[in-house]
Amino acid sequence: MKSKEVSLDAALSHIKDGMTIMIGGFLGMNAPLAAIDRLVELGVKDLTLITAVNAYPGGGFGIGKLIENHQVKKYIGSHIGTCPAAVEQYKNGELEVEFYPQGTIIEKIRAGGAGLGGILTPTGVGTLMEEGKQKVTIDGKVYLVETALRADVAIIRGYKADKMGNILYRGTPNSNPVMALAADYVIAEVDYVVEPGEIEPDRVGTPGILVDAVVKGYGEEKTREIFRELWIKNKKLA
Amino acid sequence: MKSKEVSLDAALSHIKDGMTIMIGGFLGMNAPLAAIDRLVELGVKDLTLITAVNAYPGGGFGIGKLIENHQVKKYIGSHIGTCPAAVEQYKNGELEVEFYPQGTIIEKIRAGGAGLGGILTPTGVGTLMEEGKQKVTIDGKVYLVETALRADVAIIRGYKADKMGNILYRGTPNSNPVMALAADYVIAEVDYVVEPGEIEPDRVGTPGILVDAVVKGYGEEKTREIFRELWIKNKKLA
Amino acid sequence: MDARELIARRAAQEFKDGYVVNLGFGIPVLAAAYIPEGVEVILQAENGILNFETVTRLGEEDPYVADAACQPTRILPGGSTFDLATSFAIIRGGHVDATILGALEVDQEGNIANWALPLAPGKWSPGMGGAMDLLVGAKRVICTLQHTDKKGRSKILKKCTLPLSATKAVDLIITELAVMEVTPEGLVLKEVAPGVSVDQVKAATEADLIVKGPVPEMRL
Amino acid sequence: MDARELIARRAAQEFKDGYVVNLGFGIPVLAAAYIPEGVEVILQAENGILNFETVTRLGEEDPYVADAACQPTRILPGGSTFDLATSFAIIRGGHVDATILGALEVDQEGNIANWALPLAPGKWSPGMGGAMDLLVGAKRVICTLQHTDKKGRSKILKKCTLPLSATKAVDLIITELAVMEVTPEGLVLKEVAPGVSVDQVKAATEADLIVKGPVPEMRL
Repeated sequence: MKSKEVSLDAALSHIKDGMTIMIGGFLGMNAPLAAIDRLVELGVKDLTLITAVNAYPGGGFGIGKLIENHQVKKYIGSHIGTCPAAVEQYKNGELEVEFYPQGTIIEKIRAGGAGLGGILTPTGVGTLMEEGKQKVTIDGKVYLVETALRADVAIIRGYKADKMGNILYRGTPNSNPVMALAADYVIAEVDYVVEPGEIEPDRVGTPGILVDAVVKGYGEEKTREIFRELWIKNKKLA
Repeated sequence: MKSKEVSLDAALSHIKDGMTIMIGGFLGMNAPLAAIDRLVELGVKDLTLITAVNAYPGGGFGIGKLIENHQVKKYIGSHIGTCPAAVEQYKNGELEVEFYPQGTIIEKIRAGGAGLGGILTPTGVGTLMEEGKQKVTIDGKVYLVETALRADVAIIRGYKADKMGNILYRGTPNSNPVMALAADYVIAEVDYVVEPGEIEPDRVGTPGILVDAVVKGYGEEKTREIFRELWIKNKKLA
Repeated sequence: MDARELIARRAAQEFKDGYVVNLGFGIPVLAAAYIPEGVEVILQAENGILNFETVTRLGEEDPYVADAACQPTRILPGGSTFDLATSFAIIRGGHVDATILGALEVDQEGNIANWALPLAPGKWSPGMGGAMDLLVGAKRVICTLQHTDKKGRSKILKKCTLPLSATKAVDLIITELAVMEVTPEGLVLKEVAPGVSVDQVKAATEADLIVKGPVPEMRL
Repeated sequence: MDARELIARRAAQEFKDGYVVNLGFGIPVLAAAYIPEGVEVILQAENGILNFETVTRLGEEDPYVADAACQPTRILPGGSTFDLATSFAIIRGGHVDATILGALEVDQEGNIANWALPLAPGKWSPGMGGAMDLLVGAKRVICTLQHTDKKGRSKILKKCTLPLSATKAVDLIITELAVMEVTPEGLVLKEVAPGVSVDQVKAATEADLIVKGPVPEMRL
């Protein structure tokens, strides 16, 4: 079988101006940092960006860079407050924002990947979230219809991948496994690429059939440095 | 923290006549065989039984024993054909059967455990599955509303558990991780009980907070013998 | 070659290299034995396993791993296991390239009935298992069945009579007599079995068959 | 003791042994420092982690593990990590015993506004994050906030004015002045802070407060 390992640029060439992309990670943790940094250099623009939450508090890290570089036209997620550039651009009309509760956004993405039309959630009933949405009543209880969400490209972050695209996650995998199902083209950034069979079948968090491209990210040592620096700068570690 | 390990009988004492129970496993594979066998001895009756599929082909194994012993009043799942007793009891009116496509039943259980009212699926549109169900149209496409399903008790099967109830699965975990979320009382049958910390956090398939009781099953050696015997008898191994 | 082998051999030609396929019980599983040389496919089974093979030799089995028929199964390098919700997310979500399924009846609109045999009034058996999700979710649905029932009645119909598993779901029908494709215009006869004439296929078929020019023979 | 510490200390008394709790940023996280002796709780964070603690010493961090604020985090024995869908299945599905959350406003019906500050017409910030699911899903919702805003206006209202996060969701409100319980009859004053009179609480509160007999002082 052909190896799915490709260069970062070859993988990112699938992302064109105006596309909808999902990026895994949670405030930068287990986010595909190398791919994001390269996307900033490549300058692809007018993106619709779907993430669970936004940048690391204060911005300047992970997906915050894409927004700061004005590459995002529309943001879909649960929060923008950690990214001052997102708040500013939303306020001045440059950035469109679509808010969903975090449990809703991840279910919308899951539905998109699982071939469901959507899900029925009690979250948001009686709030702004009702606007423009269908409702369904079951046994007297009202639920919002939250529809499926998909992307042209998803960039996820794993720890190891084999050449067939099987992903092993380490730590808090957050939105990555769910996004891997919900895009037409899936790029997995990992620290290690290994041969098929080197990841135990029980340890595969995302089956290789869902992944189109495997790319090497910054690697484990650099990742350790990046977070150490981030946390020291933000007075979380001393 | 108090250990969740209890005797099989102490755990099963939570199952009373007339209750709705979910049992993990797929045609007996990774099913809680010791708990099922003991339930047959205990004779608890008028159960509503929810499983993904039914007994190992031909019956006489796993949940087939509960049906053969006339302990099940109603069966909810995707298939009965592998269990001759189920087909016979359904035909003669003793057993009520509610069919759902397998992808639907597992989503109904997942919704029940995840606090969703249900999901919207394209599966079953234009078929008998539409009967008595609401429909929702999204972007011109019709979906069935499939509502959440929960149970009084779920019996799942893991490989290892720690005393806090964290479960590590081995092989094909099938419906077990989903059912662990969807019942008021969750019993986990495992081969090994270990101390908290002995299961790597990344390997936990069901977090301990979802599990109420950990019980030792037949153990690894006996499990190996049971399946060897089953497969030899059915001419799958020689 | 008996009818089942013929159908399985022809069905196997539909596999393309790299395909993720889910095979129903019976003839579809047989097809795996006839995968053309140079074509590698990845098997998916709905109980939650990818890239596996059945084992039959004592000692090769793992009492924690099985396929969707609960047969002893070996996971191949690059294989994986996952829970049932993930398995059907993969199936329903369009991540399976092709499924080969049996049927009780299939019709010229691509409707298919494959789970509900009448048991008593309003009661059906054996149940749909994972078939209805596969029919909705797999990118390509190939239906393998014998052309007629034991009484010689066509199972390839104008309109299915049994409860449907899915509507307009079938792409290709393979029987021991013919290969037929469901198209927007109707059911097109694509191939006939060796030694079988177009007229013989027509005679055995209740559905309206569209014949465009000469119909080639299956190459087996 | 400043207002924040007082609120956090009182909130910590709501923890019961074995509780699974999710703590919002700010005062709720502070409460973890004051968990009573003999009470063990399991922390859940919405990014997908159970049973953890924050670390602050260089070298103790793991660059693949963080809490919901992306702080360096250590998983404790018996802890686990899981994806976001599972995390919110746990939250929405009623598997979290209690959540402590901040609020911008809360009212006597238990309605709460905690994510939407006006940014521009029809635009709100910063976003709800996981709060709306916690409000719907946690078995017990405890709201901690300062009783009044910087201009001295009550945040404990008859009716919230900002966009709601959830309706009828709050069980208990803890401020630096009082503990109030949302009941079917209305908002009941349960405790007053040390040295604070019932009248002082009433004067600082826009909501209708139900007072039943003598109101005890918080024990901190």
